[in-house]
Amino acid sequence: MAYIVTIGEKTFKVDIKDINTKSGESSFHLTLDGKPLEATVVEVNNPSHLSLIVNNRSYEVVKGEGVVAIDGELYYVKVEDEIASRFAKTRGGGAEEKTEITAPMPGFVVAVETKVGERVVAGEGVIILEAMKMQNELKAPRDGIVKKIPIKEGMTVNGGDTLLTLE
Amino acid sequence: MAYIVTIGEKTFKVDIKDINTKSGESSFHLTLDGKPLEATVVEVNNPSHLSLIVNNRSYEVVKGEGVVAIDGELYYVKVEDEIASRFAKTRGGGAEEKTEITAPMPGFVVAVETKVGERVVAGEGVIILEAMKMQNELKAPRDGIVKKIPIKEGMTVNGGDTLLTLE
Amino acid sequence: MFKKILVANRGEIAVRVLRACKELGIPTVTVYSEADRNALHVRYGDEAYCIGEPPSTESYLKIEKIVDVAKKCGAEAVHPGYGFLAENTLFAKRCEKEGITFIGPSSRAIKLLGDKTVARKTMSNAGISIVPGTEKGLTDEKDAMRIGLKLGFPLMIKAAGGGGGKGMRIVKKKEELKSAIKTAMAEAGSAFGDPRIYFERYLINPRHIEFQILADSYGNVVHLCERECSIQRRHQKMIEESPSCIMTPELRKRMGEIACKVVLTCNYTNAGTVEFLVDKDKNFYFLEMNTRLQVEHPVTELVTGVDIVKEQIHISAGEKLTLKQKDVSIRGAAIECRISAEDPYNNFMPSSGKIMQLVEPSGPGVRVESGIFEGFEVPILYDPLIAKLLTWGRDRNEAIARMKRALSEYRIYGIKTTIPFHLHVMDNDSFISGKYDTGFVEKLSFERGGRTQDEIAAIAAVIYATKQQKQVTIQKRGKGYNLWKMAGRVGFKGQWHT
Amino acid sequence: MFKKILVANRGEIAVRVLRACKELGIPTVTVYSEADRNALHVRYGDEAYCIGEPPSTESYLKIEKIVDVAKKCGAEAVHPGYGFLAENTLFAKRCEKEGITFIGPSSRAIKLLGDKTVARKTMSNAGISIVPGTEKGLTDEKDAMRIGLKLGFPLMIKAAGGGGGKGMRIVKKKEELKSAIKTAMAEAGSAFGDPRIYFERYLINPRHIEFQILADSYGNVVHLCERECSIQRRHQKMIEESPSCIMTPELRKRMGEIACKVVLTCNYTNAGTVEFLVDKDKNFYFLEMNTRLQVEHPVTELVTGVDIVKEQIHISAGEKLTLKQKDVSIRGAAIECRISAEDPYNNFMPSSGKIMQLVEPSGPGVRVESGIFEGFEVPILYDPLIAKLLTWGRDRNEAIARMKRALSEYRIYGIKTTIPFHLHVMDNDSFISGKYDTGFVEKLSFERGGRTQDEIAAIAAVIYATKQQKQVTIQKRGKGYNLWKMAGRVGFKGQWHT
Repeated sequence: MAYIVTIGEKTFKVDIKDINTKSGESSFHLTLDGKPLEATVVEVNNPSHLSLIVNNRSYEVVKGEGVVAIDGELYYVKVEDEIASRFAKTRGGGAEEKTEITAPMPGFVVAVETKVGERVVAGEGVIILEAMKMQNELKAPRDGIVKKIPIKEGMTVNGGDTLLTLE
Repeated sequence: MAYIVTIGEKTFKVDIKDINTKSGESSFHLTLDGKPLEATVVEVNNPSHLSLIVNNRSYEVVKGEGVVAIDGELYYVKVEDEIASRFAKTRGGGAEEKTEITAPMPGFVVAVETKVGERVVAGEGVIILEAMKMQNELKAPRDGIVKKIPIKEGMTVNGGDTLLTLE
Repeated sequence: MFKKILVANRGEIAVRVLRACKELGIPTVTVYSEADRNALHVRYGDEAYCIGEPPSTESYLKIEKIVDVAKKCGAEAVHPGYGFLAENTLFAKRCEKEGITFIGPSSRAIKLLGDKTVARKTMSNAGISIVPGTEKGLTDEKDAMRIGLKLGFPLMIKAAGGGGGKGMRIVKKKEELKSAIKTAMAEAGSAFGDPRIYFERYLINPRHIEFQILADSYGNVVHLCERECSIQRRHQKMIEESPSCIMTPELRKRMGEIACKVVLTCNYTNAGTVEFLVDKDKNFYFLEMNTRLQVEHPVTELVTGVDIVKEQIHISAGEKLTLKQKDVSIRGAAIECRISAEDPYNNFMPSSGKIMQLVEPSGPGVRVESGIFEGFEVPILYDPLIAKLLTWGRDRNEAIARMKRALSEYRIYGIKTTIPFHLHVMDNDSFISGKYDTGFVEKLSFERGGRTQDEIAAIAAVIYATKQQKQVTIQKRGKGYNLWKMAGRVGFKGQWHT
Repeated sequence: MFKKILVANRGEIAVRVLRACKELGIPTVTVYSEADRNALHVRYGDEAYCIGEPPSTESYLKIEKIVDVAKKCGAEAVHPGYGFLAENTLFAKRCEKEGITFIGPSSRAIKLLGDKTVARKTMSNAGISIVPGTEKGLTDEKDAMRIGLKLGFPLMIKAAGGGGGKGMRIVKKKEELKSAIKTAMAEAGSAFGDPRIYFERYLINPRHIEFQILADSYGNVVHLCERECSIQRRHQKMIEESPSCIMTPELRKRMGEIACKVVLTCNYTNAGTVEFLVDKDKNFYFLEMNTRLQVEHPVTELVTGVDIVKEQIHISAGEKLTLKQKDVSIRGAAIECRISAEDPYNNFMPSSGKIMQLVEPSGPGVRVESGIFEGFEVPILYDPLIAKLLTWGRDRNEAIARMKRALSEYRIYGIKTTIPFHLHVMDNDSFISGKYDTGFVEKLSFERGGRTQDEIAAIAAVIYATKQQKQVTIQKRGKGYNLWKMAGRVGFKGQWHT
């Protein structure tokens, strides 16, 4: 699972490869901008207060709303999964003009939750696409009537394929 | 609402007369064995940790399972509402011999959850009696077959009335 | 000894006084406003009485209500802490009248020393150096103009009726004088109901050094050496220490003797603080005397070993001081950092909110005086001082190292605090060398910075996201776990642009 | 100075050492067993390495793994704390071999002083009084019988190979001797792999007084005065204080000189403790020397102002002691109460579980050394010592008053602790008067009791019931909020009958 993290003007790509949980401790293989790292976390006394060890360096981490504290220092962070991030890019700037949903990445169509002729509202989940073992709900870009659904449940699609068109 | 509290070999009757909650603080008029007292409580940082002021004396109170701590000292407590307590008394000492359920106090039969001829097990809830706006589940005193139910849902009964007999 | 003491204050100082009472075995009574029902002091005392609505004018400043509670519950003495009614002549007088012991000086002494011009004149008459200037209050603008011009510039205008920076003006050249007099008088009038002002020569960046004194009712006076309080922002102390880096045994002896003389001149009893300004040539001038327990009293306790609050209580109970001047000495060095609910990155704006997480430092040489706890809503209504962190070391360097260590252990999430400011000062060369004066904070360039652990923050953020997603999946719920709004130290320069 | 220090311990002592490193600006490495992943020390250090499964034989006692971590991460020194590998000759030797500095004495000194009979002989040869008895280890039962009968009764049998009460027997009359020798040898053999025993005359209720010493590699030795450790239960110290109530300047000088002589006799370096037994006539006898940092070292730190852990690090880094004997003096009095996860009402049975709520005392004169936090599961595998509470006062009475105050502020819910025991001792007349000896705990009648606030407990219980009922009604759920199992101080005599 890949994420794009924005802190101030910096952007990091963090890819979590594997997760293993044993007696309260979760272990992660991850890459940070391609650099492999080993991390483990365990709760201290609530889910937002963790002990984080990255490559044997120990940190005390607390989570707030849009912010994490590392050893008492605050960092304002924005986390998007890479799919959402690519989706945002695919959409470009004129989201309100958009009439199509395209696949943000190659995947498997798990469900189509609307049909041609139905009215959908902006933000309504219409297609579920599975990629990298995660299910992603693709949302209607604006209010409208569904004009075309050129895919079906069970299909495999490529990144960029059009999945749904609005009138 | 009246409660019977047992601490060690002592028993207290505590009657809560009135409750008023204002900006997090709950105020109670209560009597302890007939002695009137004013109490207020407010949460410190979780529902089991309270600041309790009784007649202007301040106590720090924490609740555990069957125990309360007053200023760090533990007191093992048993709390029954008076209705349950009367029920226990009505039952007397020979609970295992008991074949009847009697009404612990006047009330309204909300539900009868068994019928004549059915097998019930000890502790199974069989009748719901509403009294003082609280619903109380009356339980089968022992395993057995229901012999008689001389009441019906919707009926009002007096304290001491027989509600159910086992064979 | 008193059978019961009422503590007429809140926050860390109320807890401090309650602890002293507990160590003396004296039952305690607290009072609280509706905003403080679950506050630490309310839970710490033996009895607690609500005295009114949240604004202090409706509660902690209500003389009538506090006296009523004291009489009702049989408290024989009242400790006012600092702030609120601590230097209120009317309150002290009222207590005297009701036969309740006010743990502090007599109302007469509070009055005498509360009027800054009277105090100056008294000291001057007794041969004590005061900062040059006028010795009587001025109400006439023309008089003031004439006298001010004669004294020359830079010049300090101060209110005669009270302190705290109100009615205070620095006048650098004569063109500014007239309007400064006018506005200072107006400000003093509205703040203290007393428009009188007086002039002092403006000393350029002196050091602020004060002497803690104790005086009993039998004419015995001792001083507990000095505190250096030059780290100030807008005349508000932020960091205090003892001993002062400029002190010599000889200077301490001279200043200490003058401090005791000030006390004897006023027939002052109980604990008090004589404040001096010290110039570059180590000339020192009487500034004023604070007729109460100071915020920074623990600094002196750490180096002298004397429990000042317990001494106050003993003195008020009519006991003789057992401490002699020859028994007083300084061991090691102590520093205090005032932890305030203020945003040091935003002009020290007050910050209120709920304490979501709190970890207080401890271990060797650390003392915490705190008025907060996890779950407490810091009210915006009262003083932003929420805690004091003190460290002691065998020498000043050790005290600084411990302060850095303790500050780095301190975690207060949910509100903004001055912890990052203090961490910054502890790394400042001028502070470390001890070569600083009251101009220190003004000259300090304090901006966001510090360690950059962006990569760790990015990893942590992703791990939270993963765990949250997992939990959402498991729980089949849409909301995830409860996240909370948080503020504290910020370690990254650029991130506020977002 | 070292570039990096590895702390080979856990709990409060690991945190204590980490704090010292932080104050010195030295990066730290911690090691932990799988049971301690979220422990305080793991979160406090800069680096952390898991070294194995929960049992200490699989982790904290694994020399190989710890040395591997030290080499891997580039730690130049290892601090062993107390317990675990602190007095392990093999570990010290291994560190020496690998070029890692063992922060403690040489392996040679550990070995010499670890063998109690060798230590006794060495001291005896140097003219130092030892408790009368045998100076060589006995392995032959018949020899032992002969010698034991000659010495007379009461008699103490001790293991030559190690301490901690293992292999220890008190023999009151000759009929008991034979079987006592047999079982002591067997116990010593299985505990230390060394069945040798030796005899000491059994002193009836002596006082246990020890001297803290510091010695550098240049032949400089100072002692930091005494600690009185007579409050023991089964040879385990529970409360320590300094100064001792029986100490006089003259006796301190004599004992201190002997302590320094012990150190010089063994060419001992670093911090250490020389233990003495003192009889009613103030005759004192060398008992043994502990070649490590003691649990109770902060008592000495509070009265002398010396940071013993930092001194250890300086000494190990090859620095000269800057402290001279004439600079050492005691100010005031300090007491330590060991807070253990044990049930004082049930024969001090160990208690493990999750810390549900924790409030630590603070304020004037209080020092907390803690290894726990809210949410921590106290493992049953390790030492039950979870924290140490210390107070300092201008005199012993103030230290006691503060200890009572601090103990009453301390809240540890979720496990049983020794806090009620300590509260009881602080109210005991023998303790208060200072007239106590090592028989104190045995003679103490400690039973449940204290304040009776049954009525308040009843009211509180009903209020919880009301609130819970209300919540159930509102939420339409059957379970109510989360209740937790709790244990702590019990203030009511009869309630355990239920």
